[in-house]
Amino acid sequence: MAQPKDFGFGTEETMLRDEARRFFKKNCDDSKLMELVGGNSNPNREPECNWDEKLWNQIVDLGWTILAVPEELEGIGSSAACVAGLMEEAGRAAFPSPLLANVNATYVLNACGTDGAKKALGEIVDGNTISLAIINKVGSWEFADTDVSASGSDPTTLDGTSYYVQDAQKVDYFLVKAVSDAGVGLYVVPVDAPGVTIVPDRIHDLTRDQAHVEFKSVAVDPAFVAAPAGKGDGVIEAAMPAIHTMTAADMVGAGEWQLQTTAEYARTRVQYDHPIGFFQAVKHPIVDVMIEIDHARSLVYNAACAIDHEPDQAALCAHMAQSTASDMAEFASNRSVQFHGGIGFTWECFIHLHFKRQVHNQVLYGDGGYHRSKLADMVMGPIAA
Amino acid sequence: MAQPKDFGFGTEETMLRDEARRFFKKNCDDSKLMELVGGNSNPNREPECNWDEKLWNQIVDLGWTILAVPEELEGIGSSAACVAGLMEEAGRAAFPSPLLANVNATYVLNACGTDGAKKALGEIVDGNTISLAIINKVGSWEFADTDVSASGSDPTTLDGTSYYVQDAQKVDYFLVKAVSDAGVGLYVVPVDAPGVTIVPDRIHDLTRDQAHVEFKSVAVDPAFVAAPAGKGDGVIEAAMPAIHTMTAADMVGAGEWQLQTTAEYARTRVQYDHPIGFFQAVKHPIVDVMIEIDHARSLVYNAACAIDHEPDQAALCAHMAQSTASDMAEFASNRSVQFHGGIGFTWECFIHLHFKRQVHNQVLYGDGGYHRSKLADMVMGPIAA
Amino acid sequence: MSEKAVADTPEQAEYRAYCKEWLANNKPGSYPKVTQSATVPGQKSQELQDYQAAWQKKCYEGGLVGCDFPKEYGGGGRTDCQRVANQELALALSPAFPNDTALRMGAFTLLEHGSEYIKKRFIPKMLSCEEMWCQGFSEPNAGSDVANQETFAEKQGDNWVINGQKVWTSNGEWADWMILITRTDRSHKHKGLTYFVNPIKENLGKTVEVRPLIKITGDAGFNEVFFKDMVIPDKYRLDEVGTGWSVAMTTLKYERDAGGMVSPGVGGRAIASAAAIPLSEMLAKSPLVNLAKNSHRNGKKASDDSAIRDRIIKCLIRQTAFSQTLRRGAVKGLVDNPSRIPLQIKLVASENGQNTSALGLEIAGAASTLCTAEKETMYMGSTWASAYIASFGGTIAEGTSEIQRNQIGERALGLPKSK
Amino acid sequence: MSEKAVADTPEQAEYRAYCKEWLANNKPGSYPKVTQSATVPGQKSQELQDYQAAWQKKCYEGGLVGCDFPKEYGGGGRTDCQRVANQELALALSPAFPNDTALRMGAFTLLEHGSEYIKKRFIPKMLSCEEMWCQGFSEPNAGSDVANQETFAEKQGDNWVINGQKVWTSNGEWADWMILITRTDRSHKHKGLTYFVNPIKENLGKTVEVRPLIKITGDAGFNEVFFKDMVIPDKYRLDEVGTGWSVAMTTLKYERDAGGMVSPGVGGRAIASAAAIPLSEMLAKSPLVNLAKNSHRNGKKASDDSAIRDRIIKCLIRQTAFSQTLRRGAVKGLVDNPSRIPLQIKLVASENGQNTSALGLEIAGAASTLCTAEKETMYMGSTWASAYIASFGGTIAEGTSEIQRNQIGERALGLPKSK
Repeated sequence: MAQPKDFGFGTEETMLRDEARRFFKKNCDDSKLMELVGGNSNPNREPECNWDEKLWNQIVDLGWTILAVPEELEGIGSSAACVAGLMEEAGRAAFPSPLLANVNATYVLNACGTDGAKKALGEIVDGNTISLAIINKVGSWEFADTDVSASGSDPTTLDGTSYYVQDAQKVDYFLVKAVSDAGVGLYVVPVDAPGVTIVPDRIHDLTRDQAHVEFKSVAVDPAFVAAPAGKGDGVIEAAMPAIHTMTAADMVGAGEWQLQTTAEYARTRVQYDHPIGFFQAVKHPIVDVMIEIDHARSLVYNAACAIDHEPDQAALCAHMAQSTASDMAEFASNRSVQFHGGIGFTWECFIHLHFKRQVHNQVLYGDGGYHRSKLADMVMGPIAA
Repeated sequence: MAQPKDFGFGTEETMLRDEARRFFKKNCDDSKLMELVGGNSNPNREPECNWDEKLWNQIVDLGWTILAVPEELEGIGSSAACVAGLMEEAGRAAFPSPLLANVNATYVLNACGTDGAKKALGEIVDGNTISLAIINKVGSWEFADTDVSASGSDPTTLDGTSYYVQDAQKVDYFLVKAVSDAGVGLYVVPVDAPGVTIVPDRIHDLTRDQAHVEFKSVAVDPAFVAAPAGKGDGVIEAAMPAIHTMTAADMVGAGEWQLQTTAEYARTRVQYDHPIGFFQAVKHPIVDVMIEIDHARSLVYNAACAIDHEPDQAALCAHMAQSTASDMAEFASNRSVQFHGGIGFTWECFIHLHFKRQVHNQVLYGDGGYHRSKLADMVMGPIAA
Repeated sequence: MSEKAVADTPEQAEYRAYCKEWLANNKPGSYPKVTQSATVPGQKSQELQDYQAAWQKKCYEGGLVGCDFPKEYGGGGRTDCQRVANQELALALSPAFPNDTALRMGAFTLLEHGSEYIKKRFIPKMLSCEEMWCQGFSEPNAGSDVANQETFAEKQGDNWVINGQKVWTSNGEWADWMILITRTDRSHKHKGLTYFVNPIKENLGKTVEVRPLIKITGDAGFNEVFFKDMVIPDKYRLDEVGTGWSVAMTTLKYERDAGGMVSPGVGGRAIASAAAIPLSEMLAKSPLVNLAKNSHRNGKKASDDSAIRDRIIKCLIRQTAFSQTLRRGAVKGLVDNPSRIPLQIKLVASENGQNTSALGLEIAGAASTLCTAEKETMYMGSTWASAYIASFGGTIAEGTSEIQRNQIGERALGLPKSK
Repeated sequence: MSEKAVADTPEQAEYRAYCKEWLANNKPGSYPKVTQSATVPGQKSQELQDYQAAWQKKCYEGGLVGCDFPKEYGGGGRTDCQRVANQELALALSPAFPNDTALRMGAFTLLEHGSEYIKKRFIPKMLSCEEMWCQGFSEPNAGSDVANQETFAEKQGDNWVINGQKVWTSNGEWADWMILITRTDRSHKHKGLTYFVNPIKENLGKTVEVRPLIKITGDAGFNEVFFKDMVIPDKYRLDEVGTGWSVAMTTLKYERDAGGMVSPGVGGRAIASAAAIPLSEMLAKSPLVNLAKNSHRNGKKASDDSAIRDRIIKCLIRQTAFSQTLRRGAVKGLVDNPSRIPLQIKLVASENGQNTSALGLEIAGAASTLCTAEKETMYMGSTWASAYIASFGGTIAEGTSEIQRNQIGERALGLPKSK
């Protein structure tokens, strides 16, 4: 096997993951999280951006934002398996931060191999963060799909809108996908560059912020062209396995939190003179949730390991991971609310925070069925016309 | 509403259905059935044709084989709702007979409107039975699909093989789909006509027989052309709603038997000091089976009523009925075996008779997914190229 | 082979004609412009409440509400005519009646278990909507397990002193009265319960507090109700002390069976429109189909993806099957066990709703992260994700899906009790 | 970041080299031509049984079977080396060992609970396959509920007299001995059980009768075993009278955890082939994909129908997930709870098998009515429908899926017992 049996998840990966778990538990447990993001229940509230910037600075100091940056660029150069471990813990804590957004952008920049991309990675090493602005209005990041156009050169000018930009109000840069006659390019733009307007979205997930970002004659710093026109779509495709895998890791962590929280409730909530976990209508679906999480988790590490050691299998493995994680997220969320009963249907019961984060994750970068259709093309060949 | 609220299932339909239920219960209960068809468990046994011909003659005398034949041809001219009621009871009893095969052929003949078809319906009125020979080797009955070719005229000669012919060893005639340059025609052929060879299939279902039928230069009686070349495919299409509905009715009846038998076992089989129906892992899936049966049953009568009263909705309604019935059959069978445990996995426990009949029904004339893809075309339009 | 099986009795036929005429001559006023409370999200406005209450009163005075109740308790003294009125109200697209708790189960419970005083005093104003009602059954530790009541009523002379808390109380913010189950004896679970009618509004801010409870969606939709040394007279008791459980069973029976006086807002539109449109057209116009035609996935329209088509059709079949099962439930020859279909209505309807919105959420794709949507991709006025989040109200309230399956298994199939 | 987590100890490394060499130098003879009994369908032939038994004996003599057992009981006295032998046997595509009951749980049970006499007398011949074993646990009224034993053993002097019936006894037709649980006291369910080793072959036709039981597929695959006044000496007892339940728990633990000596026929091929072929190729060659490419539906190939593709991929993902979960189970840093993965193996494997064959049955379409199929559309040598029918063996035997879920919930998640 080209892959190490242990997914490359050895002692150091375990240590970092355990440290992250302790950190989130100590600094952002369930009640702290509720305090941080759950204050305003009004469904018509304006978009919010609730996070703990002090805590974030600690995370930056711990080096967790530069794990995926190569060593030669003064990053840590961790394996994808190691990064997945951290993302799992962030998902478990439903932690509000640009951690996932930034690591996804890092993988795209790593795939660029240009000086512009290296400069952007240098910004990450300096403690800044970047989020991808690569999705169009109908939700696609593939092919030449984008609603931002690029024109001219030195400087290239961007016009249009990027949608579904994650944690847009928390980051320092956007990595923008824009198309011109010469093809798709990727451009690094400071969030406060002239002509950039961040329009926050009203979203369900209370643990993130999302925006569409408008570009009006935004001049790109020539030193910040991460992928020249014609190269951008290939770069994104190359980085997608990592993006799918890390998004799936977030879901796996959140799913495990949902499982353990629901199991704890089932062990303690008494109805009909039994803890409700006595009843198989509760017990067995919880077991089924556990199995789905285990499936998804195994596939996440398999995909991470493929990224690290067997790159020609990485896309296949990553589609498997996110497909399973997305369906698992739906199932785990559904049962967590249902088994918390009337209490679970109230705002004050904190399970809706993970639930809504999972809904967000489920549909980002493709749901279960999307990934299965990609896999079908890979495994069975395209559909005959 | 074009349809009567009660599906046209009034007093007389109820009476016939109740009579059929009593008849099957009295004459072919579970142990009688096991005796009749379960004698040889050898999985390598030669194809068998086990049925009670004396009992069949009683059924012919009761007029149940001519329910769907129009009154003007000396049939009974019952509504499709009435016929569905009878098919449900035959399915409940898993009754070995050409009842379903013959009624399906009757609906095709009714749709022909030719003298040849009327002559064949006359044979049914005289106590004979007909089975459809319209399916090709890959399982299709649609369009011009058939592996039998027709040539010449007066007489037309048939060559080739028909597959998946139901109860071929029990009937007197085949209604054969054959194609020539002039298109698809339907021809009535006596089972013992020169050049006809019935090759019985080894099948799982112990309550039926099935064969592929070979035709070698079989000369068709010119008076027995049920649909001339060019008309046969349209006639089959017109009759398919009835065929789907009656096949679904058989599954609904068998499913209800599986439900009641499994519920009875769950009420009486004691493990861990409780009847196993106490445990929600058994109770709740049984409830889910019941709901699926109720769905399928309602859709069967809705389809039958559409055939009788709202023909432009009949195809839609029939696809819904068989799609639901087919999936229900899988589910009801699956749970019936599982909940009978080790006992249910033995040959001597008679639940496998209905189980295997359901497997047969599930894949005849389209499984759940097939019908849904037809429905999608109807409801959402064809897929854009 | 006709509609005989569901044909009207002469009384019903005459009454149906009367209802049709009355509804042709009497219309609700124009729908209020402000329907949402300005201060509590998700709570309806006073304007809408007043509008609905006025319409219920008018219909009551016209003889369309409570027509099967005895005349001495404010009813119309008819036999099996309420469903005729309900059908005609639905066909006329009547607005909803607000006094839901009273109409669905409260009035029936009082009729079966109330003293002469109670029946005369309360039923007429339930029907006319002069007094609004809510239900005080659920408690923090009595959700599925209704008998596990902790709210305590202590006898003091001719009065009862009530302490405790109710929760998930719909209409608590509007109610004058509450049907209330309390514990009066801690030594018997089921035999230690007693049932009252309880004047909550007149004691608000004194011995009763009603607090809106925020749902998972952020909307207010029900309440917590607290009693502190609340004193009510013994004449507000139903049946005997210690028989509260059997009274509660009556309430739950009517709640489950959707009683005899469903608010016309519920399901009415579906009945009315199903009559007019062929099934194929109705399905083609369904929100899921619409969504798929306006959503993209994997480089094409979602409606051109066979796997999505398969799942949409599965959903539409289930919805159709459900309505056909309701239709079959009224056909004697096609119902072996009379409780089998009524028992499954709530379970199937709520799970269909949840599965439908879960599918829509997935088809809508990245847009499901958003709280807002464009009109052509909406579902009943909100996003699919919002509908999905809200759908757990259906699978939890009034007996969770798990409890429903227990009851169906026990009552329709005779399986042993799981508790 | 390497294979460290699963690296061999020095002893294992040396032993692995030995196994490799031994297996290179020692081959089973040529596979018998006649593998099926001529008289009992589904039962293996004497030729195959002899072939397998000879191979197990050879491997035992070569030191590859029972290497972790103490030398005084016929073992090799090694530490944690059996899994090394198992891996190498699998990689060498070794034929199955026939003495499954003895290797998976019998020998371990005797080691933990047997007297010195029992351990010395029986374990060596278990390992060498000189004596075949079967398991006498299941009875008509003790399926899932193993403690509900009715077979009764009555003490008479130094002997026990046994009466009763066992059922679903695999290998009953080959076995010399049976591990047997009996009731010795009717007044205590769990404390009234006693455990024996039982010489069934020498008493066949006298006090013991073994009857083949026909499976739902028509194959014989297990047996009924009847005892009539069978007399066995007290020295065949394990542990004390009345402690049979705890002995049985040991047996069940090893049965569930697939023990230490899995027959190399089980799963071996999968391990061996997974090593050689990239995942994408392995999936592309899977039987479901093959079936779809050779099946027709609705005017096209099944493999060109997106809804079918979606379902096939779902199945293949689950199969991959399962094998990746087994892989993860050996990685310390990725396992929070050591029992969580082992407990789910049987459940997931058997349900995956069932769901896969159910899907294949549907894709095969009308051909699924048939007991025979052409080669390119077969599944593991039979039709998909046959595989589906047979799959219930997996979801029922050795603890139904329902029992598995109970145990997982209780042991991996600490949920309360359901019984």
